[in-house]
Amino acid sequence: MRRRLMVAIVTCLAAASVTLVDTARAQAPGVSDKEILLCSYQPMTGKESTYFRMGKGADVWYKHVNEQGGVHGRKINFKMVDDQYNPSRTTVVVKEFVERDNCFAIANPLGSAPTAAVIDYITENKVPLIGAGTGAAKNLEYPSRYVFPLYPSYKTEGQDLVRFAKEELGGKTVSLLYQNDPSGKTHIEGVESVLSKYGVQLVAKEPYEKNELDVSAQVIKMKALNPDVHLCSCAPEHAARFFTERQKLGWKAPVVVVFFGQSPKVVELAGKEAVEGAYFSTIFRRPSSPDPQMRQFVSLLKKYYPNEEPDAIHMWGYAGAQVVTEALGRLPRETSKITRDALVESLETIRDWKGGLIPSVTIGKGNAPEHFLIREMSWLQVKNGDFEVFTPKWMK
Amino acid sequence: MLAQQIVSGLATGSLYALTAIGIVLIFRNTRTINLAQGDFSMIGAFVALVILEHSGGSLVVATLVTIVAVTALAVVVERLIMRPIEGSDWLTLFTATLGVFYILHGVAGWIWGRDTKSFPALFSSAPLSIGGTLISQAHLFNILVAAVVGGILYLFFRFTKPGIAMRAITEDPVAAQLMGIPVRSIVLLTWAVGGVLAAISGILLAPLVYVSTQMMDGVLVKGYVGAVFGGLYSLPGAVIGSLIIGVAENLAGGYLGAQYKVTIAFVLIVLVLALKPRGLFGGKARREI
Amino acid sequence: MDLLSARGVHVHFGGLRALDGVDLSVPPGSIYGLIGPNGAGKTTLFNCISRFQPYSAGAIHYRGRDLGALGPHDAMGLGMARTFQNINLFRSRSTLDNILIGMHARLGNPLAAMLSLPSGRRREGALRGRARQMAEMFGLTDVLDQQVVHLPFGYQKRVELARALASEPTLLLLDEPVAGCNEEETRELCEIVRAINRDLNVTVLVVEHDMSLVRAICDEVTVLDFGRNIARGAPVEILNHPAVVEAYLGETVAPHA
Amino acid sequence: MSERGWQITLTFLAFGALLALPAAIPSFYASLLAFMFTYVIAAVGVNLLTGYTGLVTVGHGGFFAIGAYTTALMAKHLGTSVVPGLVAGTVLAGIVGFGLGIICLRLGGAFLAIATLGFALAVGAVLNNWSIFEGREGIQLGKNSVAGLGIKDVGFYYVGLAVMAIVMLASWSIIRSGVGRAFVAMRDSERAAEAMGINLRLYKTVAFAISAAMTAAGGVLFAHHNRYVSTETFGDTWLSVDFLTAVVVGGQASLFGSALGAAFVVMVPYYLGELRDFAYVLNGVALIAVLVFAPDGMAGVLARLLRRVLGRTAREVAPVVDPVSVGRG
Amino acid sequence: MLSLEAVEVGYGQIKALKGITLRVSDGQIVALLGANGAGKTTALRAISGLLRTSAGSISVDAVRLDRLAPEEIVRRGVVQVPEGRRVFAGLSVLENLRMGAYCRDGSIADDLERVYRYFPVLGQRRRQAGGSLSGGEQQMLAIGRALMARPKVLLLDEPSLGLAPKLVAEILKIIRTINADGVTVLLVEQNAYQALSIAHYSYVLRVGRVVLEGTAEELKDRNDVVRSYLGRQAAG
Repeated sequence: MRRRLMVAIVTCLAAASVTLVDTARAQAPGVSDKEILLCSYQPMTGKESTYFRMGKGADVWYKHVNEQGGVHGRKINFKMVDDQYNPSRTTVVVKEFVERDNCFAIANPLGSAPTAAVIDYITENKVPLIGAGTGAAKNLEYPSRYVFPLYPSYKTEGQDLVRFAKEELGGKTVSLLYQNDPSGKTHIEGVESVLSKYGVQLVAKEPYEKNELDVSAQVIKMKALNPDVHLCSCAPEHAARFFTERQKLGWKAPVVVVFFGQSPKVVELAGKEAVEGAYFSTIFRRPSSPDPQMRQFVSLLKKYYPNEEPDAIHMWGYAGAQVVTEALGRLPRETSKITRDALVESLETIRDWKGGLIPSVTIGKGNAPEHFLIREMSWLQVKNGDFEVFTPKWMK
Repeated sequence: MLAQQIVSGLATGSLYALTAIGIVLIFRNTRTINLAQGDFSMIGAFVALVILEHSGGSLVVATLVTIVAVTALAVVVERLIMRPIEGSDWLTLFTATLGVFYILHGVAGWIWGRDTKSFPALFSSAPLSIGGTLISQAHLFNILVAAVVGGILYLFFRFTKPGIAMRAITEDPVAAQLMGIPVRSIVLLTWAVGGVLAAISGILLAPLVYVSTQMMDGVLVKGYVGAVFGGLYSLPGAVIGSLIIGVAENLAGGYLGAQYKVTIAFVLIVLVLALKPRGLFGGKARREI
Repeated sequence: MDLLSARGVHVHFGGLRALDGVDLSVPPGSIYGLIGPNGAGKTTLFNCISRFQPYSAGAIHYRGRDLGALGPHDAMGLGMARTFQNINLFRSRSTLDNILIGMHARLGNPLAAMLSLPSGRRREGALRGRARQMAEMFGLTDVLDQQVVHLPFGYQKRVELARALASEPTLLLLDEPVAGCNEEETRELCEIVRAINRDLNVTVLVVEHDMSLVRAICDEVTVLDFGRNIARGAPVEILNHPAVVEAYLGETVAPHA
Repeated sequence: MSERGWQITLTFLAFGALLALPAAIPSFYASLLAFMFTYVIAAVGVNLLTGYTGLVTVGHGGFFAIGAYTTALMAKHLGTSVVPGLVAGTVLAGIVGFGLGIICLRLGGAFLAIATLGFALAVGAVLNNWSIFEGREGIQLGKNSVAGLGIKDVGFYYVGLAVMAIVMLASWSIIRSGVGRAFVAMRDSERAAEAMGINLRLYKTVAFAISAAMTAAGGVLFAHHNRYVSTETFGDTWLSVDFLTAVVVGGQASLFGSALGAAFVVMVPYYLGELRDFAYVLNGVALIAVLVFAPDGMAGVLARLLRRVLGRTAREVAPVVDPVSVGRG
Repeated sequence: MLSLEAVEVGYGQIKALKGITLRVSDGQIVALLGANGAGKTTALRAISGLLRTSAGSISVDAVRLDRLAPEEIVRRGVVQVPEGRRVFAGLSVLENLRMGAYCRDGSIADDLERVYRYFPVLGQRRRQAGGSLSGGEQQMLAIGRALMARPKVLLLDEPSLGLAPKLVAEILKIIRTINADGVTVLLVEQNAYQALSIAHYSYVLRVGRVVLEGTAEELKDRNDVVRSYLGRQAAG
């Protein structure tokens, strides 16, 4: 009796393990006639959960595509899993994506450290990693053809910030408040690389931690050094704290904020007056732009996530997703011909594509540095609490 | 700059103080390190925000409703979760409040989402100048409230019957029971007072640190360090400890470098405890906890 | 020479003089009593001897060795063992473990013990054998594996004594051993202490309030009051000593004393 | 068979099952289990200090980090892999643990908890700000190998299993020796322990050092499992809190409990993960439920079950507070 | 009158009281004697409501006390002075006394006067912290604190524990005075002879049962019996 039971149990286990392991099919993982599985790790909970907006933005576009009938009749199954912005969770989540769920590609995930944690593994397994929300140099300069970075390196942006401070605002001395993480450190790298080129002096660089309650100590110190221009490599909440403190101390130097701090949240949290006149770099148009792509984004977001206020971070996901579906549309229709490498090649065929939120997408051949989805940056200025387009002299 | 750094540090420290008081209060009478104290404030901030949005902006109404709601929450936590395990070792009690922490975090994220929300400022953003140093009105008000609450609690513990009873329970709960002090009711009252403090703290902090599920994460840890600085049993100690941390942070941030700012509190607490194992105001050894 | 001697020991707690130049000399082989009113400094002196309390002036010598610089954990290695006023056992452990912990000073190389090296295991076996003997001597064999916290009071007292004697001390320090005991329990304990003194050749220093015990077993007694010596002598003399009666016993000595 | 005999038999059975398991499950799950082993190892270390010696630590994430970064730096600069990392990481953490033990000598209860918390956060701050540790940007580790042979998920599973077995065996050996008795004696009564000749300074610092070294072994494996270390993981208190939770939920002063508790803190969030915020609620409810219904931890419940199955009366009851003797204390 | 009828109390599976019946008549001092582990302290804890009874009833003047919360029992005039004094060390003497009167409303000035009359030393030290008093003074404070509740029945758990003989005599004398002023006393004592010297009636417990009772005279006459019951270890 007992033996029979044991046999039964062992058989069940074996059967279960076979079904679990052996889901290999004829075609590429994650692709069937009906569906394509794309996976994404997102900080849905935890300390960085406001960045989950990126996942929501991507989700909006895929939902819209599915409603229109999908890509070649295949619905996009966009699977988002919470990694809490904790790299050790990301490793588990991504392993699951690749080995258990057989995801076709990792699309529109978020986070510098989470991506750094899994980028080796993803590329070793030859899985495309498309449009990750990270500006850390390690990820953007990754020597693999499977990596498609979303937006320009923070290093490039850092260089642009200095140029803007010098050529637009005539600053000779600048101060920098930065987030003590890869984003901030990459910005510093960029800023410092061009100081001599533009003849600008960096008089103070002060870090802040993400869980820091206020930045008064840093602001007091920087104000005392009286720089001509202040640069802020800050996330929206911390940018808002900076503006509040700056207003309190009556510090008048012009401020330039990086694009990941560009959000209506800054104005909402710090108040109109505090932010008035500040410059922000951006990789998209402002949400209130009359551009039809932007209007479509705003209305789709309202449709699928009615509680969300449109924001640049939504656009990271949304715009990246648009590029992904464009590349999927360029793949052969036969399921048997769809492979991960084919997707890479398909992405590399995109030239001067204007069908999405990004004004123009051109993806080169080669490794990550050739693969940026977004290359251009533009500028905004806050006027009456709203973001207005600002065109620097050198762009005119 | 020195004076400004100190004043700003005091302002930040005062944000920690109410949380530190709440922690000390509950710890003294129940041996519970309440990890959920910050989340009580967080829930309070959200409740206040909801009321403000629906009641046409009356701050007084919002404050009162929030105090009632958070106090009720604290009472529910005591009755449903802490009372069944009363008398357990402090580590078990501590872990239970961790469970409360998870639950409240989850519930808040579930109901209100994970976005940071703004909270209407109670005061104009124009700062006050005191002898050349600037302090925002909101911070000044926060310091005043912390001082008033501290004063009220001091009088409460010194002169009222329930207040002295709370101290008696801190000393010896069994003897207190034998004297006819309704220990359970007083413990419940302690949690309720903790809830009131958390609600006030939540409303005061909301315009400054904005409203989100993790708004109190930074405050909470510093609140503990402040409480332990002061010896974990002493209310004035908790306030002074919190202020010391605020100032030390700003001085470290201003003179050593901002990367030392968040660290200094932890280095200080390790050093202080190594030299004074019961904190700065801990006095003589008490019953082992 | 005295086994234990204290000369001019001072201890101050803030402004309070707990010990104000106390002398004590315990001859080897004796059962020595230390009595006095509450707050006279008996327990403080006791703690100075067992090294739980530092002293500011004076000297305490044990077998001619100055104890001043030693810590409480050194006492047992020198051959002093103590019990506590309110039973202080390792409550979550068994009787056997309590006695084994009492033999800690004989553990040998801790590394060998931790890693279960052969030498460590041999020694552990020997200790366990010895602990069982100790338990048998105190009638604890039946409760060897029971958690001590569940044992009745009388058993707990005996476990504490067995634990103290497990290290084979030459001096046993007893802090109010019969507090909370009734007549019969007191008498039983007197028997045990006498047997320990006689059969195991252990010198005993006992702090006690119960005059029946003091009279029954002590060879000699020192009386303290306000941190000073006020009398010394055989129990019978002491119990009639006017200063002692005045300071400590009062007119109405308990009927059986 | 005696109760102890049963325990030993069951332990062997459990390890036997773990040895055979990778043959029956996809390598992904082997990897997940190996991840869990790193937590088990850390929890065993924490339990030695908190469960047995009674010194509550909310700072062992710091030692975990020391292990992880030691091996990560060695891997990056010297090209080493798991085994040299284990040796160096445990030794270094042991030394730091000894030092922390000295600083924390006079502390107990909540004060010790906060001091150790401060230690963990200070370690996190150093990792975040000292450039060789590369802060939140993190350090990537190469493919894992043992004795020059590359190992993948299943291979790493066995490495984790072996280290876990060694750490548990070492812990078991310490606990049942005179040294382990001294640890427990300090927990039950410091004064009486001192009177028994136990050198509190020495034994507390040694307990800290051993416990730190064990936890660091978990950290070394953790780094190699993730093949990545970053302050994003090690910079805050959650690792420390997870380890402590594992010990409380699993059962203080129980090796088996450490394993169960670590499984709880790894697997519950893992399986609830897709519920997002609701996962937090359920996790909290589960945690409280264990504390309310199993005051002596999951291991205590299982031990009672085992006894019931064996039909024996409770011989070693959990340390219940006996009101009468409390009155005397 | 305080009475216990067939009261049983258990810790887990162990029964500490196996059905004890005893009566304390108004105005009397009743002693509860027995070896360690006989159940004396358990009985007091049950009366004060710290422990739940599993069978039997406890009542004072025909009002049931079992199932009442400890504070309700104090309110009904049954107050305990716990073993080991347990004064609130960090509270002043006056605050300690105020806590004794916690259950009562109204002025406590008269009661303070009364306590200071019994124990003048407490009056002198009313501002001092309870923990700074000597052992004997703490025992006085513990008794004084209980008196603040205006007890009808005072339960005393080993008031002589750890006190010098002179102080023991003094405390016993005060207990007798308090009793003479109209407070009924239930006294638990290790030291049978001292207890018998002031008690009107006594009960002897052994392993959770009443094995002997009688007036002090009756018990003293049966000295040998008492001794055998009080003496034998209650081995479990």
